[in-house]
Amino acid sequence: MGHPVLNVQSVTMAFGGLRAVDDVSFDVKPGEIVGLIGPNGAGKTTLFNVISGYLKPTQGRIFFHGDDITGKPPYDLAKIGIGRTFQIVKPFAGLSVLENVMVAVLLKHPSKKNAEANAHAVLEFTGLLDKAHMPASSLTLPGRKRLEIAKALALEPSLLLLDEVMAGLNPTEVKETTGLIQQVRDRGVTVLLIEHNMRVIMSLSHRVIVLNYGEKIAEGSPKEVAENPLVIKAYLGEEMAV
Amino acid sequence: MSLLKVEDISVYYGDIRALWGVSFSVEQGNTVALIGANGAGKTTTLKAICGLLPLSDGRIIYKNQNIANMPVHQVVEQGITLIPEGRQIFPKMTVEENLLVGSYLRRAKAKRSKNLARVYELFPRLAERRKQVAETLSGGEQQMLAVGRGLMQDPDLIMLDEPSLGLAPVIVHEVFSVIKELARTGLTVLLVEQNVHQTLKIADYCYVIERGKVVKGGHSKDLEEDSAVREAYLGF
Amino acid sequence: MLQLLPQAIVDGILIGGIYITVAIGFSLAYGVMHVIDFAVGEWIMLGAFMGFYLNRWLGLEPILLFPVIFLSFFVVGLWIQPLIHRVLSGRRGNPVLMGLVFTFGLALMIRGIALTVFGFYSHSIPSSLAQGSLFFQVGPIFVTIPLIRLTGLGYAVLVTMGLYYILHRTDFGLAVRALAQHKEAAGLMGVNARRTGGHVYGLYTGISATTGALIGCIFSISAQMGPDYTIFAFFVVVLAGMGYLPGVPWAAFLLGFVQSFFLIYLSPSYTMLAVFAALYLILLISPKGIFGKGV
Amino acid sequence: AYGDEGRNYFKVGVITSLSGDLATGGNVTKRGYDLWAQEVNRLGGIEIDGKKYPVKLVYADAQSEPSAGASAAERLATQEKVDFILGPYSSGVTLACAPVLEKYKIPMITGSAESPIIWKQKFRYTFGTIPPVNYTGSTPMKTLASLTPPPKTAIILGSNDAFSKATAEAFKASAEALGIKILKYDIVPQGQDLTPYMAVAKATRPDIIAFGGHDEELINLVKALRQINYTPKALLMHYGVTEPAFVEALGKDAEGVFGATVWTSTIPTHGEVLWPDAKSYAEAALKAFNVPADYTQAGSSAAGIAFQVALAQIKATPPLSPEEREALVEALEKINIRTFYGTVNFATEGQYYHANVGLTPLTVQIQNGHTAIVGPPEYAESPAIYPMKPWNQR
Amino acid sequence: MGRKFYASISVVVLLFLVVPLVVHDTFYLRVITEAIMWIGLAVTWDVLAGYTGYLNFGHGAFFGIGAYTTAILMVHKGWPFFAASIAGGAMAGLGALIAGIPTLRLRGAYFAIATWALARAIQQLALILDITGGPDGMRLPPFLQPGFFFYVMGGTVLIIFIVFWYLFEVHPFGLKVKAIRENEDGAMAMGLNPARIKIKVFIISAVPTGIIGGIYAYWITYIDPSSTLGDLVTDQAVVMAVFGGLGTLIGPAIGALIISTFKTYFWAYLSDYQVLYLIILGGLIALSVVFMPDGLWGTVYGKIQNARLAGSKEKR
Ligand SMILES: Nc1ncnc2c1ncn2[C@@H]1O[C@H](COP(=O)(O)OP(=O)(O)OP(=O)(O)O)[C@@H](O)[C@H]1O
Ligand SMILES: Nc1ncnc2c1ncn2[C@@H]1O[C@H](COP(=O)(O)OP(=O)(O)OP(=O)(O)O)[C@@H](O)[C@H]1O
Ligand SMILES: [Mg+2]
Ligand SMILES: [Mg+2]
Repeated sequence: MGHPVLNVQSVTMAFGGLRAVDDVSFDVKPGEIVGLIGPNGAGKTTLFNVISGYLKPTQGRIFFHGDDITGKPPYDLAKIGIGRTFQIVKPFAGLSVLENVMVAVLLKHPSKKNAEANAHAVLEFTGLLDKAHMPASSLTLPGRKRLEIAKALALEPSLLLLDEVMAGLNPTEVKETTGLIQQVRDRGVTVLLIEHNMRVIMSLSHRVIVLNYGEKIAEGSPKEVAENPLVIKAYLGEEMAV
Repeated sequence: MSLLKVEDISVYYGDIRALWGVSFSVEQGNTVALIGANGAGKTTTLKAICGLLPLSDGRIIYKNQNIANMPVHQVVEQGITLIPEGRQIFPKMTVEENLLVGSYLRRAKAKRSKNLARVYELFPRLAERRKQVAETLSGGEQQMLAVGRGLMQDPDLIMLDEPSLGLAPVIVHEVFSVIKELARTGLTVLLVEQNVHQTLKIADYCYVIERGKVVKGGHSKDLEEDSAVREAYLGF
Repeated sequence: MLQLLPQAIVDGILIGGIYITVAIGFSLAYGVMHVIDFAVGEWIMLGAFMGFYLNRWLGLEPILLFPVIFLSFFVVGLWIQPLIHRVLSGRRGNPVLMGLVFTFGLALMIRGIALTVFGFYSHSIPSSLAQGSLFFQVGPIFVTIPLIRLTGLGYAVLVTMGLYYILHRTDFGLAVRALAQHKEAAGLMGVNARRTGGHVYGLYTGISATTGALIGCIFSISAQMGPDYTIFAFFVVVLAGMGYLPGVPWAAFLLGFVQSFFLIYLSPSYTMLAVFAALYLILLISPKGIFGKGV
Repeated sequence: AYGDEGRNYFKVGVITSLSGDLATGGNVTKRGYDLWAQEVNRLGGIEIDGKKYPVKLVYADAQSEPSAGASAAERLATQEKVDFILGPYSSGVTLACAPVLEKYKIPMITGSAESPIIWKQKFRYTFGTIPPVNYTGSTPMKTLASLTPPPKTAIILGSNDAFSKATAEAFKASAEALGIKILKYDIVPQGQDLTPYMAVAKATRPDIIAFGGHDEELINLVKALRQINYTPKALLMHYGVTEPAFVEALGKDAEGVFGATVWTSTIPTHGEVLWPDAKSYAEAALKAFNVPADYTQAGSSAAGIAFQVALAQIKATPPLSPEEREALVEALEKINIRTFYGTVNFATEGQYYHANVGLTPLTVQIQNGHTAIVGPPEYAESPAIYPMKPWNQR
Repeated sequence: MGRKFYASISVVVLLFLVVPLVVHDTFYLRVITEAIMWIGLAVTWDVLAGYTGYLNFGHGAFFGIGAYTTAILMVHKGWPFFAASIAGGAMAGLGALIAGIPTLRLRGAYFAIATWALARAIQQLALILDITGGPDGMRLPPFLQPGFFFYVMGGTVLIIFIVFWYLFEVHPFGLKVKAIRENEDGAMAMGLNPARIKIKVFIISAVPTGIIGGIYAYWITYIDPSSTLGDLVTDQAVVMAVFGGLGTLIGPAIGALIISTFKTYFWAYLSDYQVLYLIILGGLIALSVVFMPDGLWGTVYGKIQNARLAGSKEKR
């Protein structure tokens, strides 16, 4: 079709005087996994909030499969195929894990019976099936992160925005989740991923975008980015440089 | 002699059992790490030590005294400090006020200005931002603030729950060097981390928790070599 | 009509002065403990009756009784708070609602007991301050300032400044603010949530009770007066932003102005309607109070 | 025939608001009904054809709520099967009870509901010993107009409840009729702080300030005027000033306030049944409850007397059959007796249908801590103190 | 669960149909009707509070709007009762729509107090307007058939209950509503429009309340601002729902039944101890919140569940 899945054009998001995202532009092509990195407070989550409709950008436009989606509310974006997770997880605490996922499944499968079957499948895929009937509030933080992924996947999105879903996982668990994301991509889902774990970023992403103080300071293959002196200075630190 | 000895503690969340008789000990002056899969019970263990969660069973011996089920404000008065998961700073207070709350303890009040100077020396970034409202700090700065606030309590034992969570690599590095620095000044450190590689590098001793039980313990170097540990926690 | 303006403004401020003390303790308690206390009016009522009886027995000027009233109700607050603490720290349910319902029950009980003990009739606390006023006139412009209301305003200023001092200049205040912002972290800092909460609640009941005695000098009092003041306390605190103390005086004055302007310039029939409509509209424009700083 | 056969006493239902917003007044009516029952029973009961039948009161609380009032009426009518009913305190509750009693054809006399709207409904089984405010409200204005120098201007206010609003309307109508200029007339929300209003109104220097409201509102208004230091020539309120709480709460500041009432303990009445005059009633009441009696309590006791007399006239013995209750209504309509409370005589047509129009409305004034009748002239105990003494010269 | 549900519904319907045949006493019939009315009010309050977490402290306004609409249409326009009471429900629904769009943006205590202010404003309006009779209130043509009102009130509440049950416990709609209660932002990411769903629930809660108000007006024959638009209706509904247990349909119903019965009997037979009532009711409420934070039903149900769990564990 030629349209990128996501096209961000000169997006600026200002809070009062603070430009949390400052004139950022980039594309995400179908089937890509794109990493988004940058120091704490660089504006990554804010950018996600803009793309997924939680914030209305101060300036700039956003296109999804070629359609202008700037300023559309999150629930409409979810319907057309943008799924996201939250860095500060937002489970439906009083509902069971299964019910949490069912809420998402209902979007595409409005009948209750279908929804339940589908939700089971999603839980199995994400490895949460044994916790299906536990209340979401009893999950630990990483468990909740996994639930975030499950819910976002249950929407059957074409674009998945993942905000630090690996934070708090130990290396082995990180490996599992990395595999999971690869499988998701193999199902044809495009992924935009925020992560501080460079191992993950290096191994998963086709392309990496780096933000610093709201501005895009670098973009390129993982290797290029990791060698970029600006990125090393702002983000990786000398010790981490490859 | 051990500064802290955790003996066979059990904790329930309502009807769900989270700890099944956890035991380990921390020697004076050591840096001890707890590692384990998510949901293993590390946070629960730290909270139980602090008195944030009630024990259903077991003893916690600190400085030869059983502090099990002591209310939290008394536990910290004994010199135990927890830097909680997720930082938990006071969002509407300034950096300095956050630090001052740290010295609310009777044991720390007298040393308030001395400790404050020490924290600012350790974290010059905080000194720069002493009048800034805490919620506007970046994640890394908030983590420094949380550690600084803990130090203001003038602790003998400092427990850190995933201090590197969600931080940029450059900051993660900084956090670990701070922990090393703390240990060097003679503080006893109990560290919970998922960043197992770096943790094993700075810890003297390490315990592995699985499903609410300590399944292994040993010198960090030995564990790093242990093939089961490597597979389960280091991703090799 | 313009010559009435100074009077309207002065009246707005004076009415507001009363609302400040009606609401400020309540706002503090909400900010720290997150309890919407339905009994706020009942504390005011009890304080009013304590003032009434003490004045009758001792013949002292009511203002002089404030320390005794404050201390007595501080102790009462210390006493009640553990129950509220228990309700609010319940694991399940909706704590806001639970606190609200608990204090609602408490309010009914207090009112029932008060009706039994004090009876149904209205009373008034005599005060020499309620006998006079300052009067200024320049040409057609005139202003009357009742002394007792001026005293009320003065008391409000005193309480506001006192609370500010306590919260921002003392360690106790530091602990209170920490507790308000993050309960668990405050505990880790060595703040005893129960005891500190008790002191806060005591401050609140103490301030409310003394306000009751003041109100008894200005208006009539009865065992059934509580809910009227509960309403205004809610009002002010919501306008101010719940738990946001610096907003309380301004919200109180705003409320005072709406009343005095409607009474003086527009139709008095619509005063209450205007007050409620104002609250409603302001919440719509700024959902967290006029300063947007409520919690 | 009907109800517990062989009952040799009268079962009297009492509906009143013992709780809720109107509990204060509700308890006053209860005292009035109780005192009547005590007195009747002390004398052996109601005498019918030479035989005495005691009365037994059965209470039902309307909780100041119309729905509870209707339930109460239903219970008294169907479960308790009372012979007749002594009615509620407020007009709202009365309006909800009355239809139920119409259905069961049980006569009710209320001793205190004084809002005009009840009588406009023309309930056949509902009577009231106290005249509506629009009947009594004009007298004090007439009294004031007759004083020298005659007041020329007035500010009239009413609180926005049924009774107070009707009072203010009555004040307004009579002031207009008497040519007193009304500077301001407003109906204000209940409980409104009127100090700002008065601080401004004082600039127009009204001769009369007249206010319809309930007791705490009246006290508040006097305190407000005291605080802004404005003394009108006459301060007029309605029944509220006759309540002991008014004088007790205000002390010297209550002096000189005018009010209206239909009964005081000093009114020269002559009773044919039970108490011979107001004074003896007041003494009995004080002895029984240790609270001075007011017009509401007196009116409530008088309601009992009205029943008592009507029953004696139709010679009906308990339990009352439906026919007897019908006869009772007819007898009540014709009744015209003198009591300690004044003459009881229910209107049978017009806007006062079944309200007592036998009384003479009185103008009263607080003088030396007591309620003194100052008008109309034939009842006056002492001259009106006029204009009112300034607050700070007391 | 399906069969059990239909069975229990049938039992309730049967019971309901025979009540007037057994209870001849019109007072009891009235008491039962009133209890049913409170069940309706507590349950309609709870669908918003329990299922969306929004504490509506102006619930009584919907009741009052329904009552006044019914009264005005019947008295001034000569409408028949059924049409008028349904119009009352519609007006309440309209009120919910207008009030809900802005207020449902508010959270927690702010919403509670904003709705309460709104209800007060409506009460003030009724006190000032001419068409409502101001403080004098309105009288409706008396139709004093306790049996009729029992069936109308009972039927209405039963329908409400069944519809609510279906909507909130069976249909996926209930799950969506709960998701919004738990986390609005999270729900948006799941494709749910919180504003729209909350408005729907608000209207669903308001319409039946308005109809109940209309029935009340015709039944009691007299309404005025303090009895139908005061805080009492809301206060009682809240207390009943909380006492019974929030977030369920059965809890509030049980709470309403117990408190309403207690109240009636207390008043009917112990009215000499009137002030005691406040003390007892207040104490009951306060203690129940302290010792049964999940409400009566929540606590009992929780105990049963625990016992069952323990039982099944032992078997294993
Ligand atoms: N709603 C808001 N109002 C004001 N400032 C905000 C708001 N949201 C974010 N910010 C500020 O914008 C900046 C960017 O924040 P953002 O959360 O996007 O960072 P991030 O790159 O996701 O950082 P991290 O890696 O720590 O999650 C920060 O300085 C933050 O304080
Ligand atoms: N509030 C809670 N209610 C119920 N169960 C809980 C609660 N918090 C934790 N648990 C359970 O207790 C167990 C231990 O949790 P804990 O938070 O101690 O794990 P952890 O080792 O710190 O894991 P992580 O690496 O995810 O932080 C988990 O199975 C979790 O599901
Ligand atoms: Mg982020
Ligand atoms: Mg943890």
